[in-house]
Amino acid sequence: MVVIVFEIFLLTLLVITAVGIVRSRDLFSAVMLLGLFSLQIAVIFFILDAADVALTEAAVGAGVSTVLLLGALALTSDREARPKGRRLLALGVASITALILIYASFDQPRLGDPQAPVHQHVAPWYLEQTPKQIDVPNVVTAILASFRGYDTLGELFVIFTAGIGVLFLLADGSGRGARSQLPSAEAQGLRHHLIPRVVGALLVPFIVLFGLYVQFHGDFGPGGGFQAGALVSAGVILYALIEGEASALRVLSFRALAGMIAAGALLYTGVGLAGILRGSQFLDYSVLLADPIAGQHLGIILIELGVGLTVTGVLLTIFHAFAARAQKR
Amino acid sequence: MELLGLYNYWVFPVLLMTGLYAIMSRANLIKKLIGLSMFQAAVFLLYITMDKIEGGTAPILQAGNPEQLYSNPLPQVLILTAIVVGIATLALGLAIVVRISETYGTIEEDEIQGQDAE
Amino acid sequence: MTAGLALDIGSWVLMLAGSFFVFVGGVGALRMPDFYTRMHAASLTDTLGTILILSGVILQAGLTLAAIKLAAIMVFLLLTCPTAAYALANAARLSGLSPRPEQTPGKD
Amino acid sequence: MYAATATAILVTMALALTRALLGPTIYDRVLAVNMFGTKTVLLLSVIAFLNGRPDFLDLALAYALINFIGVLAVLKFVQDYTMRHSGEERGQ
Amino acid sequence: MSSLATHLPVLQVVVPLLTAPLVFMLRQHGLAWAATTAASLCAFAVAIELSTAARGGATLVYEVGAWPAPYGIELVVDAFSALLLLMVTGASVFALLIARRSLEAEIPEQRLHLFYAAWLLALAGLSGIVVAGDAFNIFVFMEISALATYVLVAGGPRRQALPAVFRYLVMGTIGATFYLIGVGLIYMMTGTLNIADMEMRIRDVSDLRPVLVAGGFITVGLALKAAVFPLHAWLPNAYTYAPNAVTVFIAACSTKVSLYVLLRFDFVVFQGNQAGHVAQFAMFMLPLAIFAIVIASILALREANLKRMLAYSSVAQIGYILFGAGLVSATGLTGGIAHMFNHALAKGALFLAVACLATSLSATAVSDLAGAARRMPFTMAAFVIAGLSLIGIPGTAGFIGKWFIVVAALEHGVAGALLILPVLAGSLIAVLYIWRVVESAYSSPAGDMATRQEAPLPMLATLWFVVLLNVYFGLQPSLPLDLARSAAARLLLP
Repeated sequence: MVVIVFEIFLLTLLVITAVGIVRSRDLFSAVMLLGLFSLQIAVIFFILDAADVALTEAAVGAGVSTVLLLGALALTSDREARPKGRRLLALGVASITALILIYASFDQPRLGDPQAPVHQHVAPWYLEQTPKQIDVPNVVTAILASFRGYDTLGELFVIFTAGIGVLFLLADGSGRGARSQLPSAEAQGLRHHLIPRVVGALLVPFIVLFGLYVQFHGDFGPGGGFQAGALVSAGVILYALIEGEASALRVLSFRALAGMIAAGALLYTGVGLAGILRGSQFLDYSVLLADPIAGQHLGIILIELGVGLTVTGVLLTIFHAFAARAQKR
Repeated sequence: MELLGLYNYWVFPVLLMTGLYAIMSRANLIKKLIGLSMFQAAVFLLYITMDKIEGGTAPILQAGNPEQLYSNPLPQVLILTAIVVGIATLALGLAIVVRISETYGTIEEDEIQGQDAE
Repeated sequence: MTAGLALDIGSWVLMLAGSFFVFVGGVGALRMPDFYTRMHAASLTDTLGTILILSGVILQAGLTLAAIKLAAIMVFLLLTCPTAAYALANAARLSGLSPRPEQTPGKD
Repeated sequence: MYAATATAILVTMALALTRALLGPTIYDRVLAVNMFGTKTVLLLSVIAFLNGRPDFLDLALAYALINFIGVLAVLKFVQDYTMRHSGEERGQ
Repeated sequence: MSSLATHLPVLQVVVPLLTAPLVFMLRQHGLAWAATTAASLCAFAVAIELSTAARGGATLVYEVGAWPAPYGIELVVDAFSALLLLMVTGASVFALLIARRSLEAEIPEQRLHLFYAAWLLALAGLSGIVVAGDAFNIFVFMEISALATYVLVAGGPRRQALPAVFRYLVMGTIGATFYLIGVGLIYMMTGTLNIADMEMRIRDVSDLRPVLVAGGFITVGLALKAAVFPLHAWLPNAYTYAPNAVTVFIAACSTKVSLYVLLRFDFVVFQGNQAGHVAQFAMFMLPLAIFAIVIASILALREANLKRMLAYSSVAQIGYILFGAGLVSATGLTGGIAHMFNHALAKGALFLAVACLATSLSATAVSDLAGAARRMPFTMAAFVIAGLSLIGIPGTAGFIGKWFIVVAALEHGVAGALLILPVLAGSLIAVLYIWRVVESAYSSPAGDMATRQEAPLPMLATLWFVVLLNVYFGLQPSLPLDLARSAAARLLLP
């Protein structure tokens, strides 16, 4: 119960942060506050028993999106002009919509109410059937990868589309230009800072290792392909930050990243089609092996790997695309 | 105390509309994207709030504890997907903003419109 | 049971002390007059508070996988916190932010 | 006991947030963000025990790591920025 | 291949989805185009196969992953979705046939393979929305199609494409998020995400406030994505500055797919479950539809830019579709749904003609078209026929839907007779704005405009094929009408 009080406290902080973000005219501060916003909301998710979501939100919201926003700020400007007009209209629309939603809330089930409809119909089935049909402890992974694997396929292609879009908009000719560039002073990263460099270099392998652990431990604990992809790319981004983007590109070139993106997408779709070829439905893993449960395990490992590959590839491609753009300046 | 159980559902619209307010009232394109991120994050809160069950724990089954209640895993799966959608939208939006800044030299909406009107 | 009780008391003392330092650090970061003093307050207590709290929790966890993970977190924070603090102070100094309080720029 | 520790950490988080909102310099904000991140890691560890699910400590580790990368990214940004705008004074 | 036939609903989505990473890896843009077109043709063939089945009255259900329905994700293809699938895949095929020439002029060669990959993703996303039987799955595929469409529009040759696409992105995301909030509220009250299951379970809770609010959010969110009248601000510029081939594709189908989801939700999930929903729907939608028809038509009339004029006309046509739906009768819905298909044909043909014009004219303004008919007689002739179809002249496809809508309105007696006034006014204004183009194009040429310089033959052939389809479906409207009739019957099922 006391945890719920913490949650309420954090929610209040969250509202304060949100207002701070809107009011701040310095975009750089707004970005950092957005990082704090993500951390807070991630802790709230953790308190609300959504461990997987908390991990993802922290990795994505506080990690990846902060890095991306900073990359974009470096390419544009970090001051906001004095806002003009339309504030009353915005305030009006926002207040009315908020009031409608608050009005709706009075018929909603209370937080944690075990009688709520969400806990009655579909959810118990998942909790009951997962041990029998898929047999992994993490029900979130079971639903994500198998029961609603088609959604996750869609999710993979959403991130794939974003990767294509950023490449289309920012890179000239799928990265050929970026590789030929000599590392300029800026691309050196934080090289001349000795201590961060040593500590960072020490940490990078552990971060990547941890990412792989999250990837393959996703059946048992919080984690999975997406979180792992975000963590591994965070590790490589750290490497790029301390050693410069050029060094990071030497390890994983644009071409290799593109290969990872396509391989992941093809792997996932291929596993789905294998279900059809073996005489069942699309994305049915039970038929992959003689034993349906073993088949499910194999399918889940493979598609999580596909997700991990594509996510790592896309996030790093996006990061490098922004960085390469900055060097061209 | 009964009403306190709805606190999450009140914070959700407030956050949502703070985001929408930022999108509508600010001319700066990056600020709009930041508002959009908050707007989406608020929806995550709506979904995750409903997964909570009193006395429950995260839906990672514990062997040898068959009586344990677990929170609803389904909204969590949905929100995992929605988070990915959010970051994908943000990345694409930022790429567009960078291109706008390069071609127009500004990221303020009114100045861009001013340039196009000429 | 006495050993267990001693362990409990030990971990409570550690955690309480840790909480105290963490809190003091927070107050310091808020109340100190300029960036460098704030940083001084924050980073030192951060590290100490972290060690104390995490050690307290480790004592509670006993010899389990959780304790190892906690130790890993502790080592990680011990490495990164001072590094981040150093890099931050360094960046601030290089950018020309003066350590003398009377010259700190005004509010945003 | 965990609850008391968690409360202290939460209050400190609120203080750090205040500092992040007040500024005044960019470095103050970075400092506050870093502090906030560390406190999040601690809070997560403590709550994991409070809820009796110590297997979720992975999350705390991940947070610690992401926090560090975030701070370094911010610093790199500030450094590049001051390099590019070396004439202008940064940090107001 | 009877075993393969059962997998058609999922193949509809998977074929373009699987081709996208392959195209992404192909660096040679000719090959990328060929692969994209091949995948599109496959998808078109699948859609034809599915619509044949649906015309026979079958509803195909596919359980992805072999998990039973409310737990796993279900794909459903009935008459309504089959009609939409035909539109989406057909638009993609015809747009791609002209895309090769048209895009080479607009997009740097080394980025073309990325562009085609995005095209396939847009196709897969739109098809995915149409076949989905699960509310959240619709959201996922909506985002795939939306993100891919942003990329496609951002490929436009002029710099105004970028602010246009940014606005599209922000408004599209708000729309999708509103939809997500609505789905979340329904899920909160019913505990299910499957649309068919929702329809059953919502009965017990239909009077509770969250469900009412959910209805509002879903309708507003989708209306934003469908550019329903006051929420259409993103559409004109997005259509105007997109590459020509892209305009053909998205103008023909993307807003209609959102409308399809909107009708599905409002009629299947909320209708008959919520007391007074019919009246509410009509009360909100009819005025919006009428405003859309009148105001957007007038805006189109005042617009100088040819593509933007046609874009405003699209907003007006969405008004017609909503008008038909807002009458909440079998005839009205049939008319509205048939008009989706017919308008896709007419507007597709018009934008194809614009793409052909662009091959040898640099003009974007209606007034600069002088002499175009002399320079490109076949293109302009096609434009005229397509324009007649847009206006709704008997004998063309555009007539059928409007006729049904008028008949449906007259079923309501005197009030209905008053209601059709704006519909007729819209058509009259359409005559005027199409006439403006024709007058300008057939006026005497200036300078070198007199020399004949037609669009390349493959483009012209595609254009004329679609124009003839307009005539064919005007004289022989049984395919869209059959599908629209059974779709309307399904939507009105209590």
